[in-house]
Amino acid sequence: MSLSVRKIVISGILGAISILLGVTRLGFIPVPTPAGHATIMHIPAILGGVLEGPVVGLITGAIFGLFSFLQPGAPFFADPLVSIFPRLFIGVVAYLVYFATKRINTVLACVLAGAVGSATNTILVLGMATIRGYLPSEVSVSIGVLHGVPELIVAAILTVILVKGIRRIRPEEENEPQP
Amino acid sequence: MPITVKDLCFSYQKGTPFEKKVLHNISLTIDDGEFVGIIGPTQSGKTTLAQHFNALLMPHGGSVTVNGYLTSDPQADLVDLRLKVGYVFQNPDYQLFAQTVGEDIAFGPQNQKLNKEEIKERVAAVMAQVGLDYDTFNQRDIYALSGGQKRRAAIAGVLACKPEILILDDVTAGLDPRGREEIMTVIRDLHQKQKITIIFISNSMDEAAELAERVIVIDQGRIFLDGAVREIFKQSAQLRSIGLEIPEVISVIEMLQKRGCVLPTIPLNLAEAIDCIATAYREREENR
Amino acid sequence: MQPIIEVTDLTYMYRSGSGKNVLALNGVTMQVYRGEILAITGQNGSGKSTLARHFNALLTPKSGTVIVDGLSVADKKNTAIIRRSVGMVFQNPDNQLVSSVVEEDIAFGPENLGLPQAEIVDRVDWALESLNLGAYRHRSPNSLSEGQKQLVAIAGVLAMKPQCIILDEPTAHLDPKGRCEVLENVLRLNRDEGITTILLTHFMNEVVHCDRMIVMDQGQIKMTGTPRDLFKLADQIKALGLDLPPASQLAHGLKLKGLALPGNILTLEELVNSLCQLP
Amino acid sequence: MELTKNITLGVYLPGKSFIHRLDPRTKIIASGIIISLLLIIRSYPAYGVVFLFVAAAVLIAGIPAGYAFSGFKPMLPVLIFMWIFQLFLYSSSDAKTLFSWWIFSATDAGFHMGALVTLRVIFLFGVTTLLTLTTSMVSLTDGLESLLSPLKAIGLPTQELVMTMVIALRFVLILAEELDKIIKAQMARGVAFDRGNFIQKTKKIFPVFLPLFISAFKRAEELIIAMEARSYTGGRHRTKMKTLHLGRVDLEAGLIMIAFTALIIYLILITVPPI
Repeated sequence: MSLSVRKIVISGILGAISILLGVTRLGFIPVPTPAGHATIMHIPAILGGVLEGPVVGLITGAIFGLFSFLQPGAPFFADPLVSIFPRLFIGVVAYLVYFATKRINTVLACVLAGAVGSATNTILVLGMATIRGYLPSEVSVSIGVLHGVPELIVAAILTVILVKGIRRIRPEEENEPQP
Repeated sequence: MPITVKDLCFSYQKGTPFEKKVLHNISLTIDDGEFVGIIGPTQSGKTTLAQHFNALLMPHGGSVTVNGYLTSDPQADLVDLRLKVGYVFQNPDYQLFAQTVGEDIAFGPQNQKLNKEEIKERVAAVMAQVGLDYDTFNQRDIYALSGGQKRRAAIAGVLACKPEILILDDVTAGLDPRGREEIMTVIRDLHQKQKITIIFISNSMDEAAELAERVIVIDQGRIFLDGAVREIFKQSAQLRSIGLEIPEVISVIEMLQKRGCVLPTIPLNLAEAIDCIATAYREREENR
Repeated sequence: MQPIIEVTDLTYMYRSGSGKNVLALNGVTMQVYRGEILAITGQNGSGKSTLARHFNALLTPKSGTVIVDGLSVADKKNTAIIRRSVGMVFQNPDNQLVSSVVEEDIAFGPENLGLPQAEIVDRVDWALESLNLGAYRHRSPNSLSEGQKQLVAIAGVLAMKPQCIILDEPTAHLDPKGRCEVLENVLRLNRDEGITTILLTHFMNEVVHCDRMIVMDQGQIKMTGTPRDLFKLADQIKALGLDLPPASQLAHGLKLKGLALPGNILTLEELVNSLCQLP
Repeated sequence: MELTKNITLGVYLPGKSFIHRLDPRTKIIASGIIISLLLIIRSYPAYGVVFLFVAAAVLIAGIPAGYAFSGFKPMLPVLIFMWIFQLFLYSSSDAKTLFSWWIFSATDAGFHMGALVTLRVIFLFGVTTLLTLTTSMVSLTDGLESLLSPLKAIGLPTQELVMTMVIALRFVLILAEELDKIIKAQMARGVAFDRGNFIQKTKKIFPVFLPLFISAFKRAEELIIAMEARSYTGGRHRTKMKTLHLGRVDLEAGLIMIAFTALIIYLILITVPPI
C-alpha cells in the first residue's frame, strides 16, 4: 500500500473535522429520545470514502476512532474494540456502496453511501458493545433504532449536499475516487 | 438604533486555567447614522467588542444596550436583534453556502419567513446596492465569483436582512487594489445613500481615514482614543506608540512640517493631501 | 548576469470547475537573475501564481520551456533537484505549516531531503536564528501572530538551503505590522544570504524595494523594468488594475497640479526632499 | 458563543514526574499492556491490583485527583444506566434472582456482569486519561511513528499514517476558529440554532457544514501543494530531526510492568470468575 500526499492530507483534515465535531459537541444532534443525541461525527469518514476512495475513508475513520478512544464521549468507547475497530469500516463501506451504484445515478449513490455508511457505524458499534457485554442486546436494538435511524437520514442528506458542494470547487478530473 | 456600552468586560476561556481578559471596562455610545471606524493592533479586542453589538458574545461584566434592549436580558429577542445589526466577516467563504448568488442572498429573508415575492424584491434591491447586476449574477455559481464579487455578495446577504446597523469586520483584507476600491465604493454608498449606520473594523489606517467620520482606537482591550477622524489622526505620535501605522498621506505632511513647511490641515485621502500641498506651494509662490 | 530561471514562450491552460478552458499563461518569456529580488505583480487572476508554480515544478509547461539552473522543469527526473534549489512560501501560513511545534515544522523540509540528523539540527537552529524565531521554537504555530507564522513558513523553506525563494503573496493575509516584519526579513535574507528572491505581491510599497519588477495581466507580461522606471508610467500601471506606491501617487497628482517634481519618485523621503528643493 | 472554550484536545499537563520523563514508546506500550489485560480480566482481585496500580501512577504523575475525576463526571449517569441495564436484563441459566420489581427481576449474574463491565470501562478510561495527561500529542505521534516503523517491512506506510494524525492535530484548532466564525456569520443572518424541532435543527446544519467542509477542502488543496513544494514525497527517504532514546526510567518502568503483568495473570488464573 502506498499513500499519495493528497490522500495523506485529505485524511488528516477530514480526521480533524471528526475530532472537531466531537470536542465542540457539534457532532451531536439532539434527538427526542431518553438517551440524548445522535452523532454526525462519522460524516467525514463517509465523505472521505465517497470523494477520495477507500483508503482515505479507512484512515479518516481510524482517526475518528482513535480520538473517541482517547477522549471517550461514552464510557464503553474506552474499549478500543468498540471505539476504534468499527470505525475502520465506515468509509470503506461508503466507498463500496458508492462505487457499486454510481452508474445508476450519482445522487442516489451518495444517498445510499451515506445511509449504509452510517448504518455500518451504528450496527458495528452497538454490536461490539453488546458482544463486549456493555449493553444487553435489547437495549442495543432500541438505541440502534432510536439513534441509528435519524443518524442514517441525516447522513444520507448531508452526504449528497456536501459531495455536490465540494465537487463544485474541484477540477473535474479529481472528482472520481481512485481506489 | 443607538448602541450603548457600559463598563463592558469580557474574557476568553472564562472559568478555565487559560482564562484571558480581552475587554476591560469599555464604555461608548454609537448613534444613528454614524460611520465609526474601529481600529487597533491585531488581538487588541476590536472584533470581540464588535461581536457584543449583535449579541454574538455576551458580556461577563457591564452591559450592552442596543435600541433600548439589553443583550444579556433573557427575554430579549436576540434573533431579531441580530437581524437589525448585520455582521459581515472578513472571509466571505464563512457565510456563502448556497448554489447561486441569488439563493444565498435570499437565505436571511427566508429565515425571516418572508413570502417569495418580497424575497425576490429584496434580493434584487440589495444586489443593486452592492453593484452586482441582477440578471448577470442572480444565477451565478457562488464559487465562480472573484474575490471582490464574493465579498459584495456576502455584504448583500447581510443587507437582505434589512439591518439598521452594519458591522464590517476587516472586509477588504486580501483583495487586490481594484477589488478593494470596489468594496470601498459600496460601503461609502451604503452610508451616504442608504443612511445605514456603519461600524468599520480594520487593520488598515488608510481605509479608516478615508471612510470613517469617527474613529475609536482600541488597544489591549481598552479604548485608547475616541473622536472625530481628523482629531484622531492628528495624534500620530500616540497612534505610533501602540504600533499603528500612520497613513502615508498624513506622514508626508508631518515630514514636511518637520522641514519647516507649515500645512494647515490633516488630509484623510490622496486628493486632500495633493490639494493641501499644492495650495501651500502656490501660496508660497504668490507671497514671494 | 547569469539567469537562474529562464522561461521561454510558456503557455498554460487548465479546465475550471465549471468546465471552461482557461488560458492562464499566454506566451510568457522572462528570466530571473542570480541574487536579484524580482517582484511579479498584477491583479488577482493575472497568472502570476501559475507562472511562479512552474519555477519549482509544481506545474509543468503545456508548451514552451522553463529551465531552472540548467534543468528543464518538464522532465520529471529533475523535479526533486529543482524543488531543492527553489523553495516556495504561500499566502496563508495556516495552510502550509504541517507540525504543531515550530521547530518540528522547520525540520519538515530537511527531513524530506533525507539529511543526516546532525545536519537537520544545525539547519533548524540556523533558520530559527536567521529569522529571530528562537524564542518560539517549542511553541505551537497557533499561538503566534499571523506575521510570525509566516516567518516560520519562510524559515521552513530557508532550512532547505534553496538558491531561490518564491514568495506567493506572503503578506496578503497579514496586518500592517506583520507585513513590515515579513518584508524586512525577506529583504535581509536576499541581501545577507544572497538568495535569489521572487516576490509576488500587489502591495506597491513592497515592489518599491525590489531590484526589478514584472507586471502581468491576462496571462501575459505587460511591463518589465526597474520600479523607478515603471512607476513613471502612472497611466499604464493604473490601466492594469494596479496602484502606484503612495509617494509616486502623490508626486503624480502634484505634478498634474503644476508642481515641478521629477517623474521617478518612489518613497516619501524622496518626495519630501524634492518638495523642499523646489524653488 | 465561544466554541474554542470547550476544546480540551490533548489536555496535556506538563510536569517532571517519573511518568512524564518516560519515553512515549514506553508509555504507549505500558498502556497497551494494561488495556489488553483489562479486556480479559474477569476477577475482582485483579481489578483491585489494577486500581492500586493506576492510583499510584496518578499520584506519582502529580495529577490533582479532582482534575482527573472531572473528565469522568459526565459519564457517571451512563455508567449507572449500564449497570442497571445489565442488572435487570442480563440472563444466564444458573442466575439467582436477587429481587423483583414489576416485570423486571434483578439477578446476581446481572449484578456481576454490570460490575465487571463498569469496572473495565472505568479503568480503561483511567489509563487513556493518564496517558494523554502526561504525554503531549506531539510526543504521542512521535512514539507511535517509532513503534509502528517495523511494520514498514510488510509494506505498511507507517510514516504516512502518522503524518495524517500530525495534520489532523494541527488543523483541529484552525478549523475550530473557523467554525466559530461560520456559526456566528449565519446567526447574524437570523439562524437560531437553539430553536425548532429535530427536523428544523437538522436543517440548520447545512449552512454551517457546507462552508466548513468547503474551506477544509480548500485548505487541503493548498497544504498538498505546500508539502510537495517542500519536497515531501511520502515517508520513504525521510530522516528525523529527533530520535527517541530509552533511559534508565524506561528500564525501571519496564521491570515494574513485567512484575505487574505477571501478578495480574497469576490472579486471573487462580480466581474463579463471578460469572
